Amino acid sequence: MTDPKTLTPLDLDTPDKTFLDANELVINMGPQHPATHGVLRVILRLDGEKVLGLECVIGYLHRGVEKIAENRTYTMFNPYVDRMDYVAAVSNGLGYCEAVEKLLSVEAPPRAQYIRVILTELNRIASHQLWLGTHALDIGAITPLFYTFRDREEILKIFEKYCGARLTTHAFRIGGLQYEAYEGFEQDVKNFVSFVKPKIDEYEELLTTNRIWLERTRGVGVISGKDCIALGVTGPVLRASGVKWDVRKALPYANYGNFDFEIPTGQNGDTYDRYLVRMVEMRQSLRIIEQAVAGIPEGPIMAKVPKVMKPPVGEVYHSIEAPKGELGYFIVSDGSTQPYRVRVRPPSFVNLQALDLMCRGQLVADVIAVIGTLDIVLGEVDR
Amino acid sequence: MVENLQRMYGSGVNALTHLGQNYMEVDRTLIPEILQVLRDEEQFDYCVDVTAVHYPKREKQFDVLWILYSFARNERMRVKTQIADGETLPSSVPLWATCNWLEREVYDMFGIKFDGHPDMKRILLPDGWKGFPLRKDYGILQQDHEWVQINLGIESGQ
Amino acid sequence: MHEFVQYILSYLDSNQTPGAAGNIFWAVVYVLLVFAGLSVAVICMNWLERKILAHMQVRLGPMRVGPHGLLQPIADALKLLLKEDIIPDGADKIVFWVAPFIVVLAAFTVFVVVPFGPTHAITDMNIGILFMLGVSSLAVLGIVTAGWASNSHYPLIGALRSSAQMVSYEVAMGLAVVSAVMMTSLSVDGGTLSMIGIVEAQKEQGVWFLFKFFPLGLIAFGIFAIAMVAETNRAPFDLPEAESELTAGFHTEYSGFRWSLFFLAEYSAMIAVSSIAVTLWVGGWMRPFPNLLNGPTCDLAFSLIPGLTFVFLAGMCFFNTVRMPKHPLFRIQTIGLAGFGVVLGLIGLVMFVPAVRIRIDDIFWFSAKVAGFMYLYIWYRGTFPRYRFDQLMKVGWKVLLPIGFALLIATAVVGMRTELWAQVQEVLHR
Amino acid sequence: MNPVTANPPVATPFFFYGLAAIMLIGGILVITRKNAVHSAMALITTLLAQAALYLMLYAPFVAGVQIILYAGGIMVLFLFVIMLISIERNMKERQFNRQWLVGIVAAAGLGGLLIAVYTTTTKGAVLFPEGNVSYVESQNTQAIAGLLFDRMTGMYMFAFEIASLLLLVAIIGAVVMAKKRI
Repeated sequence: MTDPKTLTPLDLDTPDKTFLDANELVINMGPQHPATHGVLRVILRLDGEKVLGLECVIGYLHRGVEKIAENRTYTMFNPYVDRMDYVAAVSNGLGYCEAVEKLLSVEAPPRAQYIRVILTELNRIASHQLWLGTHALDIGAITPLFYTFRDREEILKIFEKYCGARLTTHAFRIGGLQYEAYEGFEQDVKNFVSFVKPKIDEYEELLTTNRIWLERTRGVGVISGKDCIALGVTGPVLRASGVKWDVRKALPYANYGNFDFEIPTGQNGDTYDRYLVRMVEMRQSLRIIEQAVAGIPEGPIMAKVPKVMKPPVGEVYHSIEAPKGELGYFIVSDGSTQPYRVRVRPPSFVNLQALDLMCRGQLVADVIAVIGTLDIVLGEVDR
Repeated sequence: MVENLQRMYGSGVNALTHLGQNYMEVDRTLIPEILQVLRDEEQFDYCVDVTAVHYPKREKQFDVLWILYSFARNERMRVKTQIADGETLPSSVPLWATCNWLEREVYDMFGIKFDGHPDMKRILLPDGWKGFPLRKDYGILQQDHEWVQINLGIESGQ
Repeated sequence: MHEFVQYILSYLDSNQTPGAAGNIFWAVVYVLLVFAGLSVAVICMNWLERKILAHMQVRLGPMRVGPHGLLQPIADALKLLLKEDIIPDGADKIVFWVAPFIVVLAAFTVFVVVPFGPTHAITDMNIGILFMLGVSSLAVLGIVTAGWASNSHYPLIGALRSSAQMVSYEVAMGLAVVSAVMMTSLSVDGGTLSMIGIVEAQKEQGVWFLFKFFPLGLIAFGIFAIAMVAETNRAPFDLPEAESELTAGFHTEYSGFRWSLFFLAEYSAMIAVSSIAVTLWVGGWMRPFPNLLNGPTCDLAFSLIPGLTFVFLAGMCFFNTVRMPKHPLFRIQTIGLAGFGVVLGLIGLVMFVPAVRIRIDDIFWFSAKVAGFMYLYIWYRGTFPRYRFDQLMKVGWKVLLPIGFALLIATAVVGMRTELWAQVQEVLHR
Repeated sequence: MNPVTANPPVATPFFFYGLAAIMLIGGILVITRKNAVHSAMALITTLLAQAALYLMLYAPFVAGVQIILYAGGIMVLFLFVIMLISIERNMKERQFNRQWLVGIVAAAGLGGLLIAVYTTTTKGAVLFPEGNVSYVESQNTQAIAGLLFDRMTGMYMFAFEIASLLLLVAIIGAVVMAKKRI
């Protein structure tokens, strides 16, 4: 395994020589490319079809979220975080709300915590479903995409019934929730759990033992646990490399300490293991949802928070386990109504850094598979 | 751990806790050694984030922070230092490979250079952009009009 | 004039293909018929593929243009014809212009020898199967030149992949074909490369070559079935046009009419290789069990199947007409679907007429078998992920090729077993 | 064996001269085009016309092999290689080398020699005398097989096998030379 520190940046500016002289070819993939999941641009240096190295060019979707935060109040900034990782908007909101709550030294009431957990875990499933569909599509299997989107629809329906939005939900408020769970919310969630369990089996039936799927994913984009830690890679990618670490277990937040679930890990750190880890994670999320729905307490849903929020001077770093990895918020307060500085630690951005290491020596087709398996959302990479 | 560090480095290290989160304020000159010790001896093997905060009214305008995590101790630690505008910091890429992009982003947003970084250039903004957006003196509507006009062929991006 | 009519009518009594009979008029008629039928088949395939794939993927597919999207292919064709035809600035104009025609020509020319029935082929060549393999291998020239002429990296890589892939799989394909051709040499007439001859050999030996020397025929068929998917660049071997990697492979820079030529060529090539498979292993135009169930009742029963199929399809149309939403907006669609059902029903009724029945029987069975293969193509596409290039090569060279060689030898040994045994006995006695 | 006349006449002078013209034009284009891909395309045209000529001689098997091997196989590899080298450099090079005069003289001499041999051996004034095809179309393939394999007439079997062995050696040699590390 290559030591990530010894990777030197590529000289991509010199004009490529002809094939017969050097066998090298610089190819530009993206920003408009069907398999880069948005506006990621990857410059590949190839030897035939073998990747010698690559460089990511990002920032096409940069909207200056951190700058915006400094010019909005704490409450006003809340909807903006949904626009970062837009396929897991609920997780973003949870992280932000909890970070500000920590700054304010308040805690959301238990009922709110439970509903938050249910929605966040539903969102994790939705995010993984979207990942599975697009990842399989990248590798050439077109059918799983439609299956996963069909089932993700049910989650989005629950979101829509709960807060009126499907994608950028703005579901949580600082201090708890604005909306009480609607009539039949628990039943809907229970129905969903029993609905989606056989569906996950269905995805696995299509892919897990499929010969071509195995050949395309086994031993592809291998990254060791050590490299993962050095590169700051978190989430399912880290776990697939054999490091049993999950923010939900390591530094529990939002009531996760009360639930019984397991952290799946892989051994080889290849694309197939990452696939398996995410599949198990979906099932574990269902387990958490089942427990949460069964134990959902009565009570208030909003803690006592001042209308005009002026957190005391200080700074706080709070992170949660988003579907992609560790999503952290570092917030500095100067005692005014607006945050002095909000730093988002985006899992996609940091994970994307591993692409170069994971792709060296692989083939062009594997680059696609590895981009897919990293599960990046460009909205979060570029912010 | 903190006593240990303080014994070694004296008054340059100041350990504090806020809202249950540990952080230490470190003198600029001690940064490379402290980070090295934290990684090698105190097992902070995972660099979560590198970022900066701008305080234009201070003499040393920038706070630069390293958020570290130790898998072995299950503990987070923030290391914080103050530097003036134009001052550089040693790059921590040799310590944590993840700092590569994170330091580039700090440079991109604040204009803080890191010595010894393998590829110190802008990451999110285009290469020719002027100004560092997350500095407090950079207005929210401000942009590099010249760049926009040359590269996008439009009068203004707004 | 009278002579000309006589010339035309004289063919009707013969039991040969127009090519063999040397009748140019009927040959031209057959050429036009085959190519028109092929175009219609490609259009139908377009609709069927979208519909079947859609239903496999829990969606409806085209529903807007015509009832159940029946007119969608026509709308597509119109769109493609009216689209702007872009030739990139840096492209090699002449080669860029010629490339799609090479592909289409190669894909269409092979149908000259495809036997839809004992007399329903344009001509019967002595080297029929060789001709088919040879001409279909010319298609790769068009693909390579298209990729090169586009003067762009993605098409170039697509073309390189394509040529390497097609050249490699042709080898395995050829070996499988040879083993089937060997089986024909056990007939009384001796071996033959002629497409009609191969089907007739199966008839004479009383077995589809699929089941001959079980499982040798089955293995040969398996090799061919894999190689033919690779030859036509279809999923899971669709690397030359892998959209997630190379956007659209060798035809990335093509648009409008020229792109539609590639599309046409791809589908007719699929039909062509399916025809080879049907001819070589599945008994060509013959109905199931022509030797076992051959009483007059059975003949009658089997010859009614084409008509019944169409009547069944018409029934499905009427069933769906009844199920159509009773809303004024759907009136035209309902009428259209009913009309389509009536047309299908009429075709079915015409097929019951004895004179038609006898002539259409073989064409029906051939088409039905080919349609089965086309369904497999769609099924593969819905099920499998895409192979990686090195894995594809590994399958071609390290799996199919050795099996093909072993198969060839095994078939030869089994086919010659009596002679071999006699030789052995002779040696032992000596 | 059926007499050849049973076959409908395909080998008309019209077709022959047409195909010959295509071949000649193709051949000239091959050597005059500066773009190697254009040359290759012209060469393919020539080869296909040649295959058609074989068909006219009632030798379908040879025609099929011509298409499958030369047009479909070898030319694809040619194109494959041409695409990988830079075309721009070739465009700048001088197309004809210095010995064109010698070349023309040699070609004219060789052509004259051929015609002379042809006219003298056929003992007539005609350049293209009528001839008979030894095998009918339907038996041509079998006849070739017979020449190669038959116990009585199979005189070319050894040569055939040697040729295939030679090709194998050539392939292995090419692989060894081209590949740095196997």
